[in-house]
Amino acid sequence: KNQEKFIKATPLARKIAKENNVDLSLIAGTGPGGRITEEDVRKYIENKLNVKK
Amino acid sequence: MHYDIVVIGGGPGGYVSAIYAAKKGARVGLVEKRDLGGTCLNRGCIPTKALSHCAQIYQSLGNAKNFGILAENVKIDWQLAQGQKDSIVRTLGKGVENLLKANGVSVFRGEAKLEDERRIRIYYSGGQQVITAENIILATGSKPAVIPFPGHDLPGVITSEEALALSKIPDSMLVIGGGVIGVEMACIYGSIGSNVTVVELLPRILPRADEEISSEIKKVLQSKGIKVLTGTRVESVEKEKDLLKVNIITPDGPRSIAVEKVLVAVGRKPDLEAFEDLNIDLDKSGVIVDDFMRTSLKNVYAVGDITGKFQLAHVAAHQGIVAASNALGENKRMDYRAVPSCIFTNPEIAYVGLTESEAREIYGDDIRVGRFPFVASGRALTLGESLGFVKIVADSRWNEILGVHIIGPGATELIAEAALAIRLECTAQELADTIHAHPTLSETIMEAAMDLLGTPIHKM
Amino acid sequence: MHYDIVVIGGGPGGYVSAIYAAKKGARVGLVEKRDLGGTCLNRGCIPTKALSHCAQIYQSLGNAKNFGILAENVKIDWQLAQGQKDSIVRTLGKGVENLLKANGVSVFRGEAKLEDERRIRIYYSGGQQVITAENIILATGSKPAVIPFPGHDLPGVITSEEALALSKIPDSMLVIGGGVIGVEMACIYGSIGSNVTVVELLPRILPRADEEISSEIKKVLQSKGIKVLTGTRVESVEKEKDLLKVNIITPDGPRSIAVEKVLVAVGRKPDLEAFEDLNIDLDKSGVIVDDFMRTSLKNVYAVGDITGKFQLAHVAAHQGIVAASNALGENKRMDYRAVPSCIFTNPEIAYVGLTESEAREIYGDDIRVGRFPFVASGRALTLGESLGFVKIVADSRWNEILGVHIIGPGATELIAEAALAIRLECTAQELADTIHAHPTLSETIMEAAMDLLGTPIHKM
Ligand SMILES: Cc1cc2nc3c(=O)[nH]c(=O)nc-3n(C[C@H](O)[C@H](O)[C@H](O)COP(=O)(O)OP(=O)(O)OC[C@H]3O[C@@H](n4cnc5c(N)ncnc54)[C@H](O)[C@@H]3O)c2cc1C
Ligand SMILES: Cc1cc2nc3c(=O)[nH]c(=O)nc-3n(C[C@H](O)[C@H](O)[C@H](O)COP(=O)(O)OP(=O)(O)OC[C@H]3O[C@@H](n4cnc5c(N)ncnc54)[C@H](O)[C@@H]3O)c2cc1C
Repeated sequence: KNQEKFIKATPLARKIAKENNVDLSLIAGTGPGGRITEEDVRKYIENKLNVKK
Repeated sequence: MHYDIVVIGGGPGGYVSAIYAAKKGARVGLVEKRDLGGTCLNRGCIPTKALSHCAQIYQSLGNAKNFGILAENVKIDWQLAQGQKDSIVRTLGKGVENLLKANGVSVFRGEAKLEDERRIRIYYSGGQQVITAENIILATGSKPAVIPFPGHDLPGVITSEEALALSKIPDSMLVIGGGVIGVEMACIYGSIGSNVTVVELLPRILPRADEEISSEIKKVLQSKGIKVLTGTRVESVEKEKDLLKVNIITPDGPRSIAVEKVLVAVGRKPDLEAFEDLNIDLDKSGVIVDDFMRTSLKNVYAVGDITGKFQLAHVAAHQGIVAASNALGENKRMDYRAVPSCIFTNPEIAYVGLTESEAREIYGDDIRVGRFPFVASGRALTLGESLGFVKIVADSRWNEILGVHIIGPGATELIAEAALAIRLECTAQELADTIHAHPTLSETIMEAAMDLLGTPIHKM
Repeated sequence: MHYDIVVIGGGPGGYVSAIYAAKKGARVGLVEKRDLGGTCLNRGCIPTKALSHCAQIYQSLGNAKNFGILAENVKIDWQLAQGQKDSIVRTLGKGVENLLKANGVSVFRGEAKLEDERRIRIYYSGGQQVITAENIILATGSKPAVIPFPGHDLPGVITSEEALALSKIPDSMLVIGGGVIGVEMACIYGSIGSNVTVVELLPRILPRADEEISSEIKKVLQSKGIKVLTGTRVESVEKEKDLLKVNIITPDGPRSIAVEKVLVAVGRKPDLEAFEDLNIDLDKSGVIVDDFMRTSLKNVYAVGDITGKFQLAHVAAHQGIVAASNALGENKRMDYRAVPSCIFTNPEIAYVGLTESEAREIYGDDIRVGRFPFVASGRALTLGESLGFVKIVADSRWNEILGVHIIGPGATELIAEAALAIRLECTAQELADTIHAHPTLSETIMEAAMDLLGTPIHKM
C-alpha cells in the first residue's frame, strides 16, 4: 500500500463523499485515530457551499 | 506527599485511570477504602458471572444427553461453587494489586476525604495522613439504592451483594426490579432450583433494551419457570413464620407471595461522601461532567458510576482513560455512541446503539430493520442452543448501522463486532460483505445485515 | 429448459449463489448429484462441529467440579452422539432444500456433465435430460486427496468422511496430516478416549497459521496426551493382527506405531469431472478464475473448493454471491484480504490477515506486535478457560491492523470483529478506543491493541 495514499475514512464518510464528488484527501479527519467521519465530510461540504455564496 | 494525579476509589474507573496515567509517566496515588477492583470485581460483574457460569453448566447438563454425554446424580455443591467464585475474585484482586505496584502507583488503603481540590485526608483504622495532588480523579462508585417500603430492613431482605454470598440456595426468592442485575440474579437462582418471581414496576423488564428483546427474555424466563410480574409495585414485606410475605399490587389487583429471600435490585446510587465538602456541581444522577470528564472544579475529574451515566464497568474504565489523558494535558473526548450492554442470562443478551423505537424518534420512518434467528444458524444447532435472534437497525438513506440487538448464544461476544461497526460508522453493506467464518454464531450478524438489505441467504 | 443461470453443485458455493441469484430475480437451476449442502454440511464443517461439541462437553465435565457441579458415571453414548450429529445434518439439509424451493430454484438431483458452455446433460439413475443456460456457475467442490503409500487402501485406513461416521470410538488412531482437518479430528478423538498420534511432514502443525499459534496448539494437544510428530513421513501401512502398523520416518529415524485406525487428512483435490470436456484453463490447484470469479470461458464462473484458493465454506459462499452478481450484470470483485480461518479445537483457534512472518516479508521491520493472554481476562477465568492468547500484527507507520491471531476460548467468534477491522482498514488506536463490554473475552482484542500501542492496562 502506498504509504502516503492511506486515507482513513469511515464507510459512511466514503459513501457520502462519493455521492457528492468530494476528494477525501482534502479533508482532515477528526474521528477515532484521525479517521474522516461523516461529520467531517458534511462540514467540508457545508463550508464549500458557504464559500461559494 | 505530592502527586501528579490522585485517584479516589479503586474500582474499574479508578484503577484503570491510575494504571494508564502511570504508564504515561505520571506520579500517581490511589486511595481505596475497601477492596481493590471495586464493586465490579468484588460484588458485581465478576462474582455474578462466576455464579452464572455455574448455573449455565448445570442447565447445559440436561442438554448434554442430546450430544451423547451421560451423567448420573448431577447436583450442585454450593460451597464448591461459592469457593470457586471467591477464588476467581481473589486471583483477579491480587492481579489488580500487582498491576498497580508494577506500574509504580502508590496505593493507600484507607478512606479518603477531600479537604479542598488539592488536599486529600486519608483515614486509617489507626491514624490518618494527608496527601496532595495536581489533579484528582474521583471514582468512588455506587451503592445499592434502597426503597423504604415497610419491612425493607427485615432479615432476609437482601441486596445483590448478599445475594452473591448466600450460604445455601434459597427455596424461593422474589426479586424487586427487572433491570440487568435483577434479571441476571433471577436467571442464576431460577436455573439452580429456586422458585423465583421477578417484580417490575414498569410495563416491561429490561426497560432500556429493545422491546423485542424484553419480550423474548420474558418468555425465556417464564419457560424456565420464573414468574415475571410487570406493572407491579411492592407495598410491604412482613415476616410470616420462617418466610417473608411480600405484598404487591399487580395490574390485576393486590396479591401476596411468601418467599425465603427478597432481593432488592432497584438500581444503584452514587457514593458522594468522599467529596461532600467540596463544591462540585451535582444533578440527581450524580456528578456533572463534560465530555472530557471534568467536573465543575478545574483540576478535578470524575468517572464511573458517580457520573450516573451508564453504570457499566467498561464505561467507567474508558472514562478513566479519558480523564487520565486529559489530566496529563491531552485533549481526549468521551464518545458514548457505541456503548455495548451485556446481560449474562441464558441465552445471553447484548446490545449497542439505538433501539428501534429510539431510532424511530430520530429518523421517523426512515429506518430499516434486519433480523435473523439463531435457529437458522448451523453453529447454534451444533451447540444445541438455538433460541433467540439478531436484530439490526439502520437508517434507510445510507444503511448506517444505528443499533444491534442480540438475544441468543454468544450474544455478549458477538456484540464486539457490532460496537466496532457503529464506532466506525459502518453500513449494512460492509457488514454483509465482510466474510464471516463458517460455522460460527457471528454469521447471524452478517445474515441480519443481508436481511436488512433485502437479500438474506438462510432465511425465507 | 433454459435458465439465466445453472449452478453445478449444491454445496455452500453452489446453493448460496443459486439463492442469491434467485432473490435478485434470475431463473435459476441447480444440479446436485449427492446431498444438498455439499461437503460442508454433510461431511465437513457441520458434522465435525457437532462431534467436537460433544467432545467439548465431555471434557468440560472435568472442569464442572471446580464450579460446584458434581456428576457421577460420566460417559459417552457414541450412538447418541452420532444420532445427534445426523439429526443436525438432516435438519440443516432440509433447510437448504426448503430455501431453494422457497426461492424458486429448480433443483435437479442427478449428475451433471457439461457438453458445452451452455448445455448441461444430467444423468439420473434411470435416465437423463439436457438443460441449457445463459451462464453457468461451477461449484463441484473437492474430494479427499490420497497419497499412494503402500497400504493406503487397507481397511481401517480412512478419510475424514469415514472418521465422522465410525461405529465406535477407536482405541487408537494415527492422523496423517497436521492441517486443519487433521488437528480437529485429533482433538475430537483425543478428547473422548482414543490414543491419538498426529504425523506431519512439515516442521510444524497448522503450517498456515502464525508460528506462535502452531507451537501453542502443539503444547495443548500434547497436554491432552496427543502425540505430535512433525518433520515425519509415513512410509507404509501394514496389517498386524487386528491393528495397522504404520511405518514412519521421524527426524530421529524410522519407527512404527500400531493403531486401530489411520486417518488420511493430507488435503483435498478439486472435483473437475463435470466439465472435463470443456476447455477451461486449470492450474495445479484447480480452476483459474479472475477476481470476478470468471473462468477462461466468458459465461462460465467457478467458485468454492474447485478454485483451490482457500477451501473454506465461507469463501465458497462469498465467491458464490460475487459470481451470481456478475452473471447478472453487476461488477462485483472478490476481496481476499480479510478471510477468517477457524479451527475448532479446545481451546479454539482463529486468525485473519497476515501472520507475523508474512507481514515481515512485506514490511520488513516496520511492524508492531501486540499480545494479550487469556489468563489475564476476567471473563476467561469465570469460564474456567484461560489458556491461550491474542496476537495482533500492525504496520508501524499507521498502526493499521494487518493480522489477528487467536488461540483461546471463544476464538472462532472473536475473529469476526478482527475481520471487520481489517476489512475497514481499522488501526490499533481505533480498536483500543472502541468500548468493549466487561466482562467479555472480546476485551482481550482491545487489550492486545493497547499493548501494541504501548499502554496495555491489564498486563505488566
Ligand atoms: C451485581 C452487579 C453486577 C454487575 N455486573 C456488571 C457487568 O456484568 N458488567 C458491567 O459492565 N457492570 C456491571 N456492574 C456494574 C459495575 O460493577 C459498575 O459499573 C462499576 O463497578 C463501576 O465502577 P466504578 O469504578 O465507578 O465504581 P466501583 O466499582 O463501585 O468502585 C468504587 C470504589 O471506590 C471506593 N471508595 C468509595 N469511597 C471511597 C473513599 N471515600 N475513599 C476510598 N475509597 C472509596 C469503594 O470502596 C470502591 O472500591 C454490576 C454491578 C453489580 C452490583
Ligand atoms: C472434515 C471437514 C471439515 C471441514 N470444516 C470446515 C469448517 O469448519 N469451516 C469451513 O469453512 N470449511 C470447512 N471444510 C471445508 C468445506 O467443507 C469446503 O470448503 C466447502 O464445502 C466447499 O464448498 P463447495 O461448494 O466449493 O464444494 P462442496 O461442499 O464440496 O460441494 C460440491 C457439491 O457438488 C456436487 N457435485 C460435484 N460434481 C457434481 C456433478 N457432476 N453433478 C452434480 N453435482 C456435483 C457434490 O456432490 C457436492 O455436493 C471442511 C471440510 C472437511 C472435509
